[in-house]
Amino acid sequence: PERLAEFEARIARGEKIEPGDWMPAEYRRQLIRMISQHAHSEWVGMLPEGAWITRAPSLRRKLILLAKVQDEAGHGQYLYHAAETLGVTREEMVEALLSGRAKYSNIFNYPTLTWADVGIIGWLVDGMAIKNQTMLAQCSYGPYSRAMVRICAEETFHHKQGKEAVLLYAKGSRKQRQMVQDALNRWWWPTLMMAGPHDTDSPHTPLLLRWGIKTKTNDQIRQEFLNEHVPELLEAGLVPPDPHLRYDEKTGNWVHGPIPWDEFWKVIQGEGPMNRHRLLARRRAHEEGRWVREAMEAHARRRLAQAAD
Amino acid sequence: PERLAEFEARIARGEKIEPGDWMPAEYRRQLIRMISQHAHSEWVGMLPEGAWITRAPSLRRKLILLAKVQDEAGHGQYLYHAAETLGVTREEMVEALLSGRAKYSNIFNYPTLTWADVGIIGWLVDGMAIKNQTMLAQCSYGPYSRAMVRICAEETFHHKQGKEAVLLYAKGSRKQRQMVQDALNRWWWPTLMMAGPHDTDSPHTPLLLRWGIKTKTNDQIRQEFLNEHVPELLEAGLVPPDPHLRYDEKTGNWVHGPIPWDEFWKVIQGEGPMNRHRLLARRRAHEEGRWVREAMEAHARRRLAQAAD
Amino acid sequence: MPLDPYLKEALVAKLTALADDEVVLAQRLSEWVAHAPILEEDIAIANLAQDELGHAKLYLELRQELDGSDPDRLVFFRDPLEYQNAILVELPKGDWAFTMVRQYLFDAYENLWLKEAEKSAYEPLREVASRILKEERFHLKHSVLWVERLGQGTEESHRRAQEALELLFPYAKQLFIPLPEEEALVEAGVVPDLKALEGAYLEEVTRHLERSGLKPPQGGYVPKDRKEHTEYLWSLLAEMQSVARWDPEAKAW
Amino acid sequence: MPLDPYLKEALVAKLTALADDEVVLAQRLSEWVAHAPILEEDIAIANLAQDELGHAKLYLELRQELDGSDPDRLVFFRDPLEYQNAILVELPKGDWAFTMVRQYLFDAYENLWLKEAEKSAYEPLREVASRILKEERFHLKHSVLWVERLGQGTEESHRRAQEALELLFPYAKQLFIPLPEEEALVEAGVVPDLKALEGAYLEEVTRHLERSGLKPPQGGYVPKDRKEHTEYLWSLLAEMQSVARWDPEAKAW
Repeated sequence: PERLAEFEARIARGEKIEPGDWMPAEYRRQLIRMISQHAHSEWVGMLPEGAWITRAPSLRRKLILLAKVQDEAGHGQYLYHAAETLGVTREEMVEALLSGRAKYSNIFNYPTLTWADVGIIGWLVDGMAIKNQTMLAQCSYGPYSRAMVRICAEETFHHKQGKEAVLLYAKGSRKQRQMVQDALNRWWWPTLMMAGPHDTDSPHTPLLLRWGIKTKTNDQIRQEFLNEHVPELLEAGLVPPDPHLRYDEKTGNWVHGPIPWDEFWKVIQGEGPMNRHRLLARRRAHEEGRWVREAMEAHARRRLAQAAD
Repeated sequence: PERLAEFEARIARGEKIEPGDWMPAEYRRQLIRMISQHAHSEWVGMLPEGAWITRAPSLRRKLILLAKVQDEAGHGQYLYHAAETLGVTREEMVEALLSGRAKYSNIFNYPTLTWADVGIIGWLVDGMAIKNQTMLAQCSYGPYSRAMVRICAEETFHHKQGKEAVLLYAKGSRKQRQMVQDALNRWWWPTLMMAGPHDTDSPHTPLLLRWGIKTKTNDQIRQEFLNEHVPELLEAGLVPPDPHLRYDEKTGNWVHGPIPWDEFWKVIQGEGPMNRHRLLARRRAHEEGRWVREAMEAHARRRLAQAAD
Repeated sequence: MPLDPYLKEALVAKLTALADDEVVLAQRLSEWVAHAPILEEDIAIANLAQDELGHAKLYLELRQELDGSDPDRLVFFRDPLEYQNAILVELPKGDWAFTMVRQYLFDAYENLWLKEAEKSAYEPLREVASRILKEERFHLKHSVLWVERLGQGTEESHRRAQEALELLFPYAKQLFIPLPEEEALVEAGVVPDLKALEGAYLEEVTRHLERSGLKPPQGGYVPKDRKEHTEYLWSLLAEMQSVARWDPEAKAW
Repeated sequence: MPLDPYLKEALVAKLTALADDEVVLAQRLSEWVAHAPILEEDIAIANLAQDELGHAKLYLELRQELDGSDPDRLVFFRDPLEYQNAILVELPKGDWAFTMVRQYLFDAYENLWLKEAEKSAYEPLREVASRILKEERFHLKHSVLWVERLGQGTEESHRRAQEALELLFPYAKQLFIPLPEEEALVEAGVVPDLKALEGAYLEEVTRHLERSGLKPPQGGYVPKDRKEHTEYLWSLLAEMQSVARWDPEAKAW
């Protein structure tokens, strides 16, 4: 209890907690859960966008998308490392993902049906992610906070590129405009749900706030996202598929209509449109890569043995 | 020697030799070689055309091509049966193919690069095949002769459909005309070589003629093909890629320039453009189908055991 | 029976959805041709693909009678988001177990639907349904046998068939979700009531799957309507339409 | 150095062939992204694809300076028979061994070629070659290591690498067949003499392959020129060009 008080005092002073430092078991548990989920999200998140690399319609877009998906793999790597500082191994985390025990961001359980989805994901999904990650860059756990700083810088780039593509298509040909509005219709609600359930339905939040793991609530994040993106979408001639969406003069906030939380909970429980496909893709890559990893290990052992001679 | 004389007399009288009948070992050997090669050709021959089923540009063409490839599988089946009447099993023949010992028609070692190739194969490759098969329908061995009668009827259909497509494209758009002329350029020499080496380089021919396995020589077959197809091609505005091609008023024959036999022998020895790919495709289907065949057998055994109870 | 404009439009939509299922399934089957585990199944699968495509043609010709649309334009020039096929048929070809379990789930649905459609108040559909049903009975026999063979074959074939079923089964339920305009057609006796067929379907397939040692999974995602697709449809159509769309100046193929 | 019209045309052709190899190889590499055997190789392969595509862009920009052609039009609107890539890079992605052996065979060629191209009499090519070479050295290190790992790893990895090599090796020789117009460029010192590089290449790769326990096969089919392709190119381009060609009215992507 004394150590807990001291720990909480350090956080209150804005100090970072580092790997060797004492921390409550629950703090460690929550961080492992969050960071590994976050890492899995990057790894699984490569799939829906990755599916469009082979179809990107210009050299520039293809290069941008390749760089983006590469960044996601890189983020996955930092985050697995950050989680490892808490005493969990990559193998354990991967095993938890492949067996279906671990979660990853719901958003990646939706399919990318057209090329416009890639733009919308870059702009809106990454836009929401940045709101969350900017907050997490303030996180009290040093390695997570530092990973977030680095990730945020790259995500900001993706966000800009996604927006640029969407704006181009929004003033493009009839089919391009239709394609991008369709994509917005499909991704709008899943994106809003990315920020997580309403604060009233989010039991972890108070503790996470107290320990400085989070510094904002889900609803705050969602509100920031709306206030930034709604005016820009409308300006581009795109209409979010929410008949209740309105600007509240009093608070200066954009107010959304009812969110389809039923769907959110179903997707979390594994019943989203692409859950099984995502896990299958990860499992298949893992299975088909087994002989390759074995060859790497065998070769490394042989090298080691030669060096020892 | 007495039996041989009697056998040759039967053939001279135009009688068919049937599976139970006495026949010289060499007659059996030649027939097994020819019929199994022919069966393999149908089976391997499904690959270059089959590759275009998923891309056929209209419902009608796709249905026609599916029917055609299905026919080829069916021909493979009759021919394997016909060969089995000579005391060789399907497994032995398949094993000879997959190990690379058995041959199949050289023509299938060329790639199909565009949709027009499918039309050209139907018209010219099947056109040449029909010349050969019509002759083989007269073959002295009953089961082979009867298989050929059935096959010829279907091939004639394919030939007509291929010709119809080629003629349509030959008077189509600029790109269609180019596509079909390109395909002709690629398939012309391989098709002429399908009839086999010149008679002077074909040591088996005299024996095969004497025993009524063949009733025409390679050069005769090739000449028939040319005389039928060259005028039709020219009429359609298509130009065979042979600068020496000319009509000989005296004989009434179309005379071709020098045939690239070097290439022919290379392809036969396994060094054609698609030899390795064709064998790989067959081996892969065989390997990947292994567990399916095992399941079929296991299920059949279980059924049998149940029936016996 | 004369169709009022609303029914006509609804029937056009329904015929298109029926055709789209067949076109997309035929495409996946076509990927197998020349690569089947035995020569006899090369014949069977080419035949299946041909029949399914032939059925699509029949449905689109019925549509053509109603609105003058060109079947080839509909198949080769509609974009992925305009396709109304069920997700079941667009999933990548997978292994032989995946292909045969999918085929079984689809054949069983089609047989039930066609038997009812043979009683349609719309005579042209009645006739087409009878024609198609003749072929579909053979398809069902073929896939019923394969489910049994795989389920009761070897350990490996059982495992593969069960894995395929885990992914596919929820999608079979999408086949029983009517189109938005379909209710009026059902009331007018033009098409069967899908909702009324679903119970019999689930009972029949569950019985056969269990008899074959396979266990239909609980839960899973069921698409809500035929506007939903997966990432796989774009590539499937890109390949399928590539020649037809290759030359804008070509007038005929 | 000023180029006469004949040399200019020959250089346009050569730059296009160089770019086509990179575009097609990048496409095959892209198919792996998000599906690699370990996360680190997802990074590596995305990086490779990006680099190869970037090189294509550099070559096509050199071409643009010569004839004003638009790189995107060339990549996304040329038909399969107009592509001048070597067959090596268009073969389907295969397994990891196939991918890495192909990459090694290509990287080793590219490194040799670029080292010579750095001495080109045509300054813009010299500069581009230096830029590309910086990245290609890393590619070669990466694929050299993989060939060794696979060749000397497990029995399975050795078998797979050897099988890949059987198919791929003859195609590597096509990389050393000059274009019809290339001789004049070689004489003018604009591009390296491929025929002069082939010996060094075969020696180098044979040495490394054998050191890794792999045996380069004898014989096999070597395509005669870059007009030859396989059945796989049409589908590769159909997929790659599907969005760019999807809407004729779209002005920019």
